[in-house]
Amino acid sequence: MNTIIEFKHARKSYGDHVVIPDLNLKIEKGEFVTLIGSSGSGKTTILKMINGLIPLDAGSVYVEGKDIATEDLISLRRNIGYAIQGSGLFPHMDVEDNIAYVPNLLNKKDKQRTRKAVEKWIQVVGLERDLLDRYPDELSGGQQQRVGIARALAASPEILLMDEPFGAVDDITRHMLQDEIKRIHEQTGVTIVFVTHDIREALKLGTKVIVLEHGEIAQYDTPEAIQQAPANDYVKQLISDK
Amino acid sequence: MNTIIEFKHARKSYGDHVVIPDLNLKIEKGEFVTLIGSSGSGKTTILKMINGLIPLDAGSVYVEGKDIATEDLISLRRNIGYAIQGSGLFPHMDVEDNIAYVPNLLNKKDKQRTRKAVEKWIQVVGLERDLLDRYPDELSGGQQQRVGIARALAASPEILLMDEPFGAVDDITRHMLQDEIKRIHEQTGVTIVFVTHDIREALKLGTKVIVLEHGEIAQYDTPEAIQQAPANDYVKQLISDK
Amino acid sequence: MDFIMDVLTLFHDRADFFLNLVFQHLQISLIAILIATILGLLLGIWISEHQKSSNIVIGIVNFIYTIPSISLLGFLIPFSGIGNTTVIIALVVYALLPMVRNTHTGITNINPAIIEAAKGMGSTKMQILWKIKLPLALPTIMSGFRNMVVMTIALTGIASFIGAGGLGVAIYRGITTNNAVMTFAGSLLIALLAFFMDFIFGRLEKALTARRPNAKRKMFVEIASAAVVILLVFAMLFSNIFGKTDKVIHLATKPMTEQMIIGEALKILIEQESDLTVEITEGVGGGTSNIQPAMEKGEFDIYPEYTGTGWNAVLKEKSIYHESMFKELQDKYKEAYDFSWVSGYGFNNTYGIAVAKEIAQAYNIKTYSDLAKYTPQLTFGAEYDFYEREDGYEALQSAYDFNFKETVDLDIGLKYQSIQQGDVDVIVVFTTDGQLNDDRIVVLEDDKNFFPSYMAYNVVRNETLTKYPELKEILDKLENKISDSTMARLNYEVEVNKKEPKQVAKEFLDELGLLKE
Amino acid sequence: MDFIMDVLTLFHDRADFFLNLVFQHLQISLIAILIATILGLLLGIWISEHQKSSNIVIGIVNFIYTIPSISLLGFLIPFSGIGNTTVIIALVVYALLPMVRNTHTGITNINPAIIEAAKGMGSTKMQILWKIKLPLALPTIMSGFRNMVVMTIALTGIASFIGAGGLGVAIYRGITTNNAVMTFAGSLLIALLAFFMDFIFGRLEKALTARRPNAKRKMFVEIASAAVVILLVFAMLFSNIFGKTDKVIHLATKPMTEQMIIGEALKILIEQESDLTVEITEGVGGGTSNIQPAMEKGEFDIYPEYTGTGWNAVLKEKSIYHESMFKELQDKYKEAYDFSWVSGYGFNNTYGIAVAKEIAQAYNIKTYSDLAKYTPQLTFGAEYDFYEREDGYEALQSAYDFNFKETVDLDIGLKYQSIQQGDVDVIVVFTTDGQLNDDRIVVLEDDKNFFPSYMAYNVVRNETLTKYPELKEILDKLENKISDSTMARLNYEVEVNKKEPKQVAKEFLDELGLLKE
Ligand SMILES: Nc1ncnc2c1ncn2[C@@H]1O[C@H](COP(=O)(O)OP(=O)(O)OP(=O)(O)O)[C@@H](O)[C@H]1O
Ligand SMILES: Nc1ncnc2c1ncn2[C@@H]1O[C@H](COP(=O)(O)OP(=O)(O)OP(=O)(O)O)[C@@H](O)[C@H]1O
Ligand SMILES: [Mg+2]
Ligand SMILES: [Mg+2]
Repeated sequence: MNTIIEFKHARKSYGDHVVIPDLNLKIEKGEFVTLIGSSGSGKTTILKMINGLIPLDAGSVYVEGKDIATEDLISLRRNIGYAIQGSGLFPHMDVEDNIAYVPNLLNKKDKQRTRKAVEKWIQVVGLERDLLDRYPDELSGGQQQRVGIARALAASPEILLMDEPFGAVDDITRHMLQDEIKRIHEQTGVTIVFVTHDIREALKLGTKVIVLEHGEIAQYDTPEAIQQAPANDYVKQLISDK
Repeated sequence: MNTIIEFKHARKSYGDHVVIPDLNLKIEKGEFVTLIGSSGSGKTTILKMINGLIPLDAGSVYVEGKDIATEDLISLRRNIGYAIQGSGLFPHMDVEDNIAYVPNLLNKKDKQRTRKAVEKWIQVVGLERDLLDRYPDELSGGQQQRVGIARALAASPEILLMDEPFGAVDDITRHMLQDEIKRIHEQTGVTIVFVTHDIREALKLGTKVIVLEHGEIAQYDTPEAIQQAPANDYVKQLISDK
Repeated sequence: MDFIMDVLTLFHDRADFFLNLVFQHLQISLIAILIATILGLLLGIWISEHQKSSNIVIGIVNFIYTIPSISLLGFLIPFSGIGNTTVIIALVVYALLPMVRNTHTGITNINPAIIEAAKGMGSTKMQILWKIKLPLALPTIMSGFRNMVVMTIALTGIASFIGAGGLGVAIYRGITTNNAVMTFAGSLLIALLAFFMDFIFGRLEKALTARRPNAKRKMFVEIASAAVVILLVFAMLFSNIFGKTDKVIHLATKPMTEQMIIGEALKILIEQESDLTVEITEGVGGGTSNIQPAMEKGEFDIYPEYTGTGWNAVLKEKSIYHESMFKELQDKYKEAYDFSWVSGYGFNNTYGIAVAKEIAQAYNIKTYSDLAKYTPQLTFGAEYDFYEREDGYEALQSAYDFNFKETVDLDIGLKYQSIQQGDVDVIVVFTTDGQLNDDRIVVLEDDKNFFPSYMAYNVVRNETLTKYPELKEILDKLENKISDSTMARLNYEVEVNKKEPKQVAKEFLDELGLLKE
Repeated sequence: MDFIMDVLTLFHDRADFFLNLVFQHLQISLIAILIATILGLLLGIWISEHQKSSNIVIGIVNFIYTIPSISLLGFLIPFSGIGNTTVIIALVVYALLPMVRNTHTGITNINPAIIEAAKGMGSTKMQILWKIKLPLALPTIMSGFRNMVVMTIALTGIASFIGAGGLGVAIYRGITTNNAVMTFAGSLLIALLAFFMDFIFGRLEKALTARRPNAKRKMFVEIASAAVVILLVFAMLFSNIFGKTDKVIHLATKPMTEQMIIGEALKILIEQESDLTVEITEGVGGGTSNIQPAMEKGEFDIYPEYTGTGWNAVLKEKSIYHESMFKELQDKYKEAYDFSWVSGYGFNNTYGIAVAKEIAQAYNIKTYSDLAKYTPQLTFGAEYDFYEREDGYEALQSAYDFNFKETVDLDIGLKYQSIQQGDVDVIVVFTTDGQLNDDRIVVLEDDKNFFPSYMAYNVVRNETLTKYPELKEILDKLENKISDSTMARLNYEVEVNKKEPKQVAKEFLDELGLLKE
């Protein structure tokens, strides 16, 4: 397998506050990497570094071998689906337009195809079709989050960044979504970086798991390896909770 | 014990879409009621009915025996802490001002006391004091959520409405927060209505658990009773997941 | 309440006049609004993307805004001449302030998280602008836009300063002639226009930003948009921008009934007899003093003028003009401006003395000298003004040895009524007053030529006469065809019978056998 | 570039004049801005809470905005008189449009989820307004506010129409006297003021909305706020609003150097000799035609006037005034207006004839009649205008039998230079021209009283004279104290030596021994 995402000595700080001191990381094409770590440890920051939303203070990030600092970010991002923490929906667009946002960026004309795709994705995330003409503020929290996921999936990307995508849904829906995303990963071979704060979810979904501690990688390994040989106390405590 | 919150034939719909068909519910003073149900089942709606943010289409809600439709909503709400789903922070105020919002409404002068209270609450939710002068958009998702909890607690209310308050924090922090909230409940005797989509959390924290299904109460009982005698398949499926 | 009635009556009586002004006003302001909107949006967007330039651009826009309109117009005229273009430029630059700043504020105050989300999806700058920023900034932009619309419609009143028409004509005319009703009527229409446009745009905004627009709302958007587009196209079509063909004669008239009639008659005649098109700038505010400079610049080719006015007001001669000096007048005009006085109409619009017919017949009075004999038995009436003028009553009295039994101050509006009721016997009139078209009144002959002469001619640029040699011949068709009493009769048709100047002109040409079907 | 230099020179030379105007301008506009801000905010907030009324209120505000300023001022004057109050009211109502709409838009477009959160916490309506809505609407409100500031500062130019001062005085004076430099200078200062105020408010906005303001920023907020407050207090203090004590004499002067000097002298004298306070409205645009109505209304108590002007321009007499008619003038003024002409200064500001001293001495010429004998050997110079006037060159020539060797057109600016260089021998002057204060030139005596008489007096309301009997005595102290040549000398001090009118007035009073220490 070849490396699709690579961090080399990446560093990010806000003022005096160093969020990511020195990150080195390789993600292989087709992996399903789950990223777990305590609140504020820098998970969202790492995701946003991949699609260039947060510029580095030092070091570089390579996507498909190219340094994103010198790449055309727009075409890069069109190949990266991004499910934002919370939901990040556009408040002035209805659900349909939100989901169709990326397809519309690429190809405006084929309305029929877009409409079909939208209907497919809304079903994948377990929502009724009659939500399509609602606006974000007319949805419940969990519904908003699922629309956000549908929006990310609708881009049919090669890399999928998902930031706590199932945080606001109930357990039953969550299991359904976990199965869906696993199926999508297996069928399409998309590379997924998936932030979660649920260790069971991380272990269940990930082909690899990253445990983050204060912006540094505590452990990066397969779920099995992590469960068998936790690298330090923090990881131990995490998996004990399972 | 006496009833502190009571719904009588409460009904809410948006257009044709009936969210809460006919809700009858009594909550006793000092209870810790957890409310669980699938995404979109009406949990947030029920919470907002209690503090009058969503007016009823029919029926009534009584808080401390008084019909809130005829009560002074402002003083009612000042006695009800409300941790909003997501976080609902004020974007133009820093963390300190957000937490001090309710204390400041009541008593502006005693700045010192307010400051002290703020420092107490921020510690309770496990955040560093140096976040106090950050603005919401400078926090991670989980940090925002915890500030929202601190804001609700800072009101020192008699009723506490919490809408998926721990949805965005990692498991370790979540355990810490669960213990904190349990402790507060025991020490102060505050009545808590706590929405969650995590059945383990619901069963662990609640003195009573409400299972909501499409806006109707599937079961309302103690955790033990629910585990021993689930009312229907949905409840069964829920607790099987535990 | 009387005042309101007066205003309503005025609207009713001068419906066409006001409609025309409203139309011009709309035309000018809509074009300015269109341009200002585009320009303002572009500038506002540009400075939102280039924050550093925002202070400079807003500074410049502020600066321009503070230029007094009179100075700005004066500054623009050398470049863009008198008329619509100049006014529109001025309106546009004033309109930039609210557009630019509100666009800038609207765009820069969007929640950055939303923009970040759009960026994260791979939107280009343009896509972010169109799909995210502009829709979210819409309320703030519309707020600036709607202020701008009201301001521009109000400010379009200045158009009349430089002969571009619009409702400012009514206001300005009202102010100069001390006619409060007219001023109020003009102001009221501007206010109504502003109110109406704001209402339309308000509804449009609501319909545009509505969630799940129902069929009715959708239809409204369509209708309203269509209406605006039609108005604009209309405005464009009628505007000079596209109308500037080569073979156009620009004709100006002063704000006087008879000038308007003559203007219409000339237009009909010229367009009928040649392939020239005549564009009338009707009732130019300030009359000669504003038409003359525009004639000099070649913006007008022809206008009807009175010899006495040319002599005193244009050539600034101090002496009193009599027709014996016509050659001198011609020569001085040729030398100073290269204009000609051609094809005199035959009437003289000056002061005159009129008496009740009964009296004229009873004493057989035909001339002022005849009148002199009977003055001790007669009452004389004139406006206050006439007694005050140096060349007014006293001079007249001594010239003809008048010695009236009594003299009375009469309001201009009541003069004719008084003589008809027999309150006075003799009144001072203007020789082409519409109300002289009355059997019961006789105008006497000024046999000593006491009053200066104001014969009506066409003043034409020689350049135009050379370029279109056919013109002179056409103008000559009306030479000496209008006597004082004919002119009075035509004025009467318009002022009292409330016919349209155009209609009156047509009927008159028909009467003369000059109208071809 | 020359033009820019001229403007700079003008600023330098008239620094005090412009500074005073800038100050008045700021005073008027700041008060209007303050009131408009409060009123606009209140209205905007009110209609945001009462959505139903918003269309009506905005409609009314639109309507008011469309009233032409000239009509609005005319409408207000009967209620609030001439001066600051009226101007401020007019400015305020025009300023409402941007304030009200932007406040409304800003408040109604806040994310409803945030407001819901605030409600859920138990905030009162007021608390939501102050803690949530206004801070979040601030950018949009500030955008309207800053537009309003620029607009108001620009519009304050109209203040000069009704004698309230401000930089409009310079613009208006420039336009009427065809002095482009002056007009430009006035416009430029308005633009700079607008620019400056917008800058200040921009910085203030930035500082106010800054997160974690550092010490420097905090200081800026404090300094800027302080500056604005000080300016306002200053403006208030100097404004008439509080300055209307009972014992104030309102003195007006026309825009002429000598009037300004006399005005200052009167102020010094009256305030020194009595416990009255004199408030000067300096250089009222339009002169007599605007001062007279204000005198009639009692807004001014006294102003320096010329007999001939009173006779022709105020009483509208047609005949030529000579001093023999003074009694008649007095009587007519008393009857028509109840004003008195008191304490003539002794100088006559009319046309005069001046010759080079050498020539006067060589031929012993003292009077116009003396001059007549030598005219065939002399060259005569005057402005173009003088040859054109009916009572100008030709009349003069025949009255005195002049027969000059040559007559020359001279620009007014070059007249004195020409005679000094010997290009001409005789020139026409105004008898109090500052430049007559020159040894090399002699003004001759108009021994046949050809030119009308324009003796300078004080015109005073009799009411004022009765109320303050001490006044007459004080005015008499200057009676006949200023000859033509003295006036010319004082004018010279101001116009050529660039002294301040006030300084010149003081020195002159001292010279007369009238100044107490
Ligand atoms: N303004 C609205 N218009 C129409 N439907 C609405 C509106 N607001 C909420 N709803 C619907 O009401 C239902 C209940 O919403 P509510 O927010 O109470 O759900 P919830 O139980 O809190 O869900 P979640 O766990 O996802 O937060 C949802 O199906 C939602 O789509
Ligand atoms: N604009 C900012 N200024 C200062 N600190 C910031 C800013 N944005 C983020 N941070 C800090 O950076 C750290 C990492 O944030 P990040 O959002 O990556 O955390 P996270 O791991 O995604 O946490 P969560 O699970 O709570 O979402 C946090 O401590 C946060 O407070
Ligand atoms: Mg995060
Ligand atoms: Mg919810």
